[in-house]
Amino acid sequence: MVKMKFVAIVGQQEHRVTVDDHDKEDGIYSVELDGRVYRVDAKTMPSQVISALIENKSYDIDLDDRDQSNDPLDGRLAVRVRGRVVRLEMLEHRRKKMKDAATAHFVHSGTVQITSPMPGKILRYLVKVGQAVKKGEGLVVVEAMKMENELQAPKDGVVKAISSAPGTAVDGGTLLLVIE
Amino acid sequence: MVKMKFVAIVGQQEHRVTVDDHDKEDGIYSVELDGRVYRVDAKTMPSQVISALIENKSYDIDLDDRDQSNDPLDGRLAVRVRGRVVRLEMLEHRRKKMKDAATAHFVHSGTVQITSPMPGKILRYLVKVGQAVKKGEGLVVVEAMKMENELQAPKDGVVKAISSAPGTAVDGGTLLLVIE
Amino acid sequence: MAKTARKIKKILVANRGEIAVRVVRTCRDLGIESVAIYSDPDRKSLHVRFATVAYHVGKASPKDSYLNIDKIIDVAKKSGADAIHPGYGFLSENPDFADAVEAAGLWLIGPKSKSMEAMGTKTRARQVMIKAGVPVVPGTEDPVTDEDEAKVIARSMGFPIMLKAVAGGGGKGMRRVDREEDFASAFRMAQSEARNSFGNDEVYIEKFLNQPRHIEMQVLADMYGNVMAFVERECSVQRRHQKLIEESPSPFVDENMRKKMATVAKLAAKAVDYVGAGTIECLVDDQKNFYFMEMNTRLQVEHPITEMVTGLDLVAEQIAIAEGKSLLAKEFTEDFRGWSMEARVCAEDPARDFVPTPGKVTHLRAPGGPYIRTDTSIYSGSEITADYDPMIAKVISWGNTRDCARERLNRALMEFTLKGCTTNTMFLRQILAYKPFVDGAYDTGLIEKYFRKVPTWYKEEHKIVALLGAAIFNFEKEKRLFSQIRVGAKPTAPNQMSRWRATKPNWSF
Amino acid sequence: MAKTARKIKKILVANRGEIAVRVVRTCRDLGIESVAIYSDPDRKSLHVRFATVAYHVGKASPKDSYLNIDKIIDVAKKSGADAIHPGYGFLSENPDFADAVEAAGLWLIGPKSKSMEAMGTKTRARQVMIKAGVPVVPGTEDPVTDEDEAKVIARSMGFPIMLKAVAGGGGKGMRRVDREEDFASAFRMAQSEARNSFGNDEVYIEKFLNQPRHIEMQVLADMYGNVMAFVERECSVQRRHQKLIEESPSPFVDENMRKKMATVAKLAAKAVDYVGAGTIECLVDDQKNFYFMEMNTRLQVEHPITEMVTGLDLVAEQIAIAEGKSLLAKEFTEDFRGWSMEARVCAEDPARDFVPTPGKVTHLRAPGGPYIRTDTSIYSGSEITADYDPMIAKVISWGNTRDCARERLNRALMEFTLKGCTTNTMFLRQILAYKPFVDGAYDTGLIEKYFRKVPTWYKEEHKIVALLGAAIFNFEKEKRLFSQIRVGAKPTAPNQMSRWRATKPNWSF
Repeated sequence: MVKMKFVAIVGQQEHRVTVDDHDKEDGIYSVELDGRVYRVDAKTMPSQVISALIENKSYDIDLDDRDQSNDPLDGRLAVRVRGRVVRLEMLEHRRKKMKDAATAHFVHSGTVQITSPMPGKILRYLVKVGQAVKKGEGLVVVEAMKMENELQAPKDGVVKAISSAPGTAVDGGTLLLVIE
Repeated sequence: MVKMKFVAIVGQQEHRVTVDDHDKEDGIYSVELDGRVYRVDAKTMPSQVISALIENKSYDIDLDDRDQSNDPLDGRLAVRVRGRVVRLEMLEHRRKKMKDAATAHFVHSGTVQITSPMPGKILRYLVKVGQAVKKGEGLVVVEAMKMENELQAPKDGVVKAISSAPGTAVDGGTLLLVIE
Repeated sequence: MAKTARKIKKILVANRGEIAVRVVRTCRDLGIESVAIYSDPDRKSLHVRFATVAYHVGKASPKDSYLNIDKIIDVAKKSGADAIHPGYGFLSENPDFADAVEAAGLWLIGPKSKSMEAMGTKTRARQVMIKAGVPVVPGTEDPVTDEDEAKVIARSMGFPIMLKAVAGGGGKGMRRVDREEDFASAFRMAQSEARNSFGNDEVYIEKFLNQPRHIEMQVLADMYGNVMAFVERECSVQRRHQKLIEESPSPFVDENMRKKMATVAKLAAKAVDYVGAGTIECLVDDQKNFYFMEMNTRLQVEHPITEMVTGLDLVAEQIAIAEGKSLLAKEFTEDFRGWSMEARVCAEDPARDFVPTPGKVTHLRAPGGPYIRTDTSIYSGSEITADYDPMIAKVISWGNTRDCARERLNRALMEFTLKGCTTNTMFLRQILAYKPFVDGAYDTGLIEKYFRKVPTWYKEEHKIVALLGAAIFNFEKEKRLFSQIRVGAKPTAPNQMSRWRATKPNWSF
Repeated sequence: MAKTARKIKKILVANRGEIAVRVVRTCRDLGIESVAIYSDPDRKSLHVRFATVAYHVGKASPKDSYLNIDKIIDVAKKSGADAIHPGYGFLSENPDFADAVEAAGLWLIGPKSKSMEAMGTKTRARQVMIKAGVPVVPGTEDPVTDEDEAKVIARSMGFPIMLKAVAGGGGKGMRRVDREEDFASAFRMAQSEARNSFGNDEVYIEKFLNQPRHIEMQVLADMYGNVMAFVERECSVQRRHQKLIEESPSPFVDENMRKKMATVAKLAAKAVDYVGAGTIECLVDDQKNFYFMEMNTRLQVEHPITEMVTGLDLVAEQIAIAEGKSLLAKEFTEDFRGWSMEARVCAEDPARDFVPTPGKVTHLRAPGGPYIRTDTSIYSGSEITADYDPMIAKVISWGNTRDCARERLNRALMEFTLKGCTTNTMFLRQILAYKPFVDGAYDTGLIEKYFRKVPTWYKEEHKIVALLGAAIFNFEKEKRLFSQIRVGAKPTAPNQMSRWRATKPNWSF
């Protein structure tokens, strides 16, 4: 029998979770969440789906870790339950401590990186390097699936860099420009 | 560019096949079958399916090698094309030579092994060790998916061995008895 | 339907497979909660995943799980279900179960136990029907137990005859015997199958009709004695008494015959005070005479074709009847639209004498498009176990005309793609394209007739394409092996095209 | 339909995605051979795999492939096709293409180029309709090109107004402007989208009606001047002028209004000598006044809901008309049955401002059961590319009543399971359960109204279950990592639950 502690963050809230597996039966877990213990019968399905019976209630839990970087301290998951997507971070408690320690020394600069939210094509930039922009101002237009999507400035600032020429195909997450 | 020669057997017929892959385009092949050359655009799909365009005709070719043993000289394939299953053996020509050489020294004994054609349960044996049986005589009843299936003697002979007791669960291919 | 006081809020579905999924779907559509039960191998089944709650009831063997009355009643109470839907098979026609459900203060979505009893054994049902004036197939009124005595009766009746399990249903424990010399072994097999399937080895003998068709009438009956009959279903495409393809209406039945059959079907249902959905199965000879064969006191596998031509949801109708609603005075023997066909997709290999082919489904692509419906409980990644029936999916089509429904079904079966085990889809398509079927001029001997000349499983074109595909497949495999040897014999990665699998060592002695 | 001399034997489908699959299916049902065309990223698409033959036509960009008239005509000739079905979008409303098809001696399954031209630009169509006595939405008769001049017109008309691409269709190049200060940017965006989508940046201005509904009439017209109108489709559930959920009939239309709309629809079709399947889109105000908006001279995306309530196959009807058959004198404005709804499943994430989510489909389970139809071109293993429209599937339901169709669609969308990219299925279900929609009391402002209060994307129950699932998921991941460290840091096998993927290095500067 193995027992592990996790710290989870959903939105602003932190939750403590302890997982125990059953010593005899495969796929049976005892999970303590915020002080309450749940017996969970969880079976792995294809494509990172868990079929769970929680106090006999039947749920398909669909786990998506595509947003994770290859950093073991990145515990981001998008979890779909009955159609609803819950975005959360789930880390083993020692990893969480390591991460908190690392973050404490990191001073946020005023730099914001604008990345493409989806694969597509850069249609045109609406700003130039050195230009001052206001929050909400259009920065760049990315086309994906025949729709034009205008990305807007998340804050006031100055355009520090532009990454690529219009017409370039980009992946989701590709840096498009930097505002400081 | 790679070029390979194969020998194929379908039923009683032998066929010569030569495969060339295209040096520039992925998934484009030039296949010579019994003297005729076909240009085949073959793309791999999930679960061992090939989507092929042969002279622009569109086929899904579904390849099943489950019957193969782990012997590299076993080239048995069940190939499904537009719903039809063609059972064949396809071996690289040097492997085929090796196999033929090996088989030439092998003298067929009069022993026939009766194996279960599917996973199921042995319901009962209809014969005993030492008993003489006639071709077509019932030997053993295997139950699978609620149906009773009687396996019959493929030839006249004597029951040499019985593998297991009634009630035993068996896999497809499990030896049930031997007739000599 | 008229309003009623009682309302069902939570239904336990005492079944598995596609019919359990089917019932759960209607529960969802109606806003009713569903309770699934499952045996060991069924934990990952779709009915468990689709239901609101799910409870384990025992091992693979039905008597430990899906036939375990005490356990099921216990789960129903524990889960707070107020009604039980039995599906088909398992406990659906078991009067003891019906009594147990009632005794537990729950509602069974089905008829009363006394109706089940009256129809439960074939010999008893025949007696009741004869009394009610319903024509029955000539045969013994009572079970026959002694082999020699039975043979004498069969001889006097004249071969071919049918041996049928008294407690039978669904084609099990049923054997056709054409010649006296086959009688003894057939008698024993029928008894054995009957014992294994129903716990009762009694069989009786019926005359085998000439070119018989199997045509059946769906009925619905409410608690107030109203019975409604539907346009018939033709189920003559059978192999070993298992239905393979069904259609509604029948190409053989005219309006006059339909009216007569509906009258008799209602008579039969009323004779046993029937409540709920039931089916009167008839044998029909080439002169359009029909004979009562049996009444199935539950939903049929092939009920969707009746739904397709009437626009109803028969499970919803069953629930409404159980809630005490009264039937509309509508005649679905006239008010139906178009034509519907169903094909039963089974995990079996027609080219190898229909050997069952359980396995893991590695890929499934269900058919789609206009007027195609698929009812199944399998999915990519699910397991088809040897523990239960080989039927894994029903593909249903609808069309304005019979030809249209037939072509659509054929197309849908072509689209039906399953990897991991062989299915009978191509065989079903061959039957759909077989001339007697295309012409609608067939009887229960159709499959046998089809096999009288050995079917060609493939044509030259298929062989050439198979050879080209296999050559490319092995070409890529050899290329991979070659590159592995050069870099140091790394094992082939799983899930690539190549699968040099280690098989179990052969048993030796 | 009457017999005719010409018979189509082979159809080239000049399209991709679900509509290409849809057309190929009907070809199969009718025994007609099909020719697929494909661009680079579409080689593995289902329409290529389903068609009889398939030809490569160019790169991903539509102008190199699906809009490449010369290439497509060339393939049609080479393949021996005798007719071309254009689907919707791409070349389906391009009169040059219609002329090119005719010049090549082939038949286009669609109207003549002059009908397309008359309806092709919105301003021209409005002029033709006004002349024919069809009511149109108040607005400019001609395109407006100068931004300042346009603003003056808009101001005099009074905000809100609509900017529409003259060459537009399918909601592209269309912007609603509520306030004068938003006019300039909206005008430029509309022009830009119009230029990119249609190669023509002309826009015109229409008055925005109060609480408008989008209701449209399907028509079929044969070569002999017979026009048939169908029961209407309600398409008011739109986001950014893209339809999301459609239903037939409309909960807003009564028999009297339906009759009037049918009369006007036939008038409109006759005014342009229409042949084939077409749709007259109308805006309807809260007083049940309706105004012609545009005519789509091809099959609509939402045509299946009309099929479901009439039992027809509209693609088969299109082919029959192209073969020269004459229409039956039947009125499908009266002879329809039940209710049908369609939901458009898109690869986009509603919780992140509907950002497109292309990706590889690792698992697909299509919904099933009674009265559910799925039209899609994706499958487990297929690729959803960023090159084309985000609509990846249409889920269609039917029921005897509106509520029944709605509940079934809701259930089917719950069953629709796709892994590999986020879809909008939950959002569609929320709309289906949103009171104004449930009541049928909605207009094109429905989605906006829904978003006025920020939707709750999940409840406490979902959060708890997500936490439990995520904890177990990571628990197993940690166990695997731990055991790997102990046995010597073997890489995790692919296709297990864990996926520590190496991402691309970030771009730096």
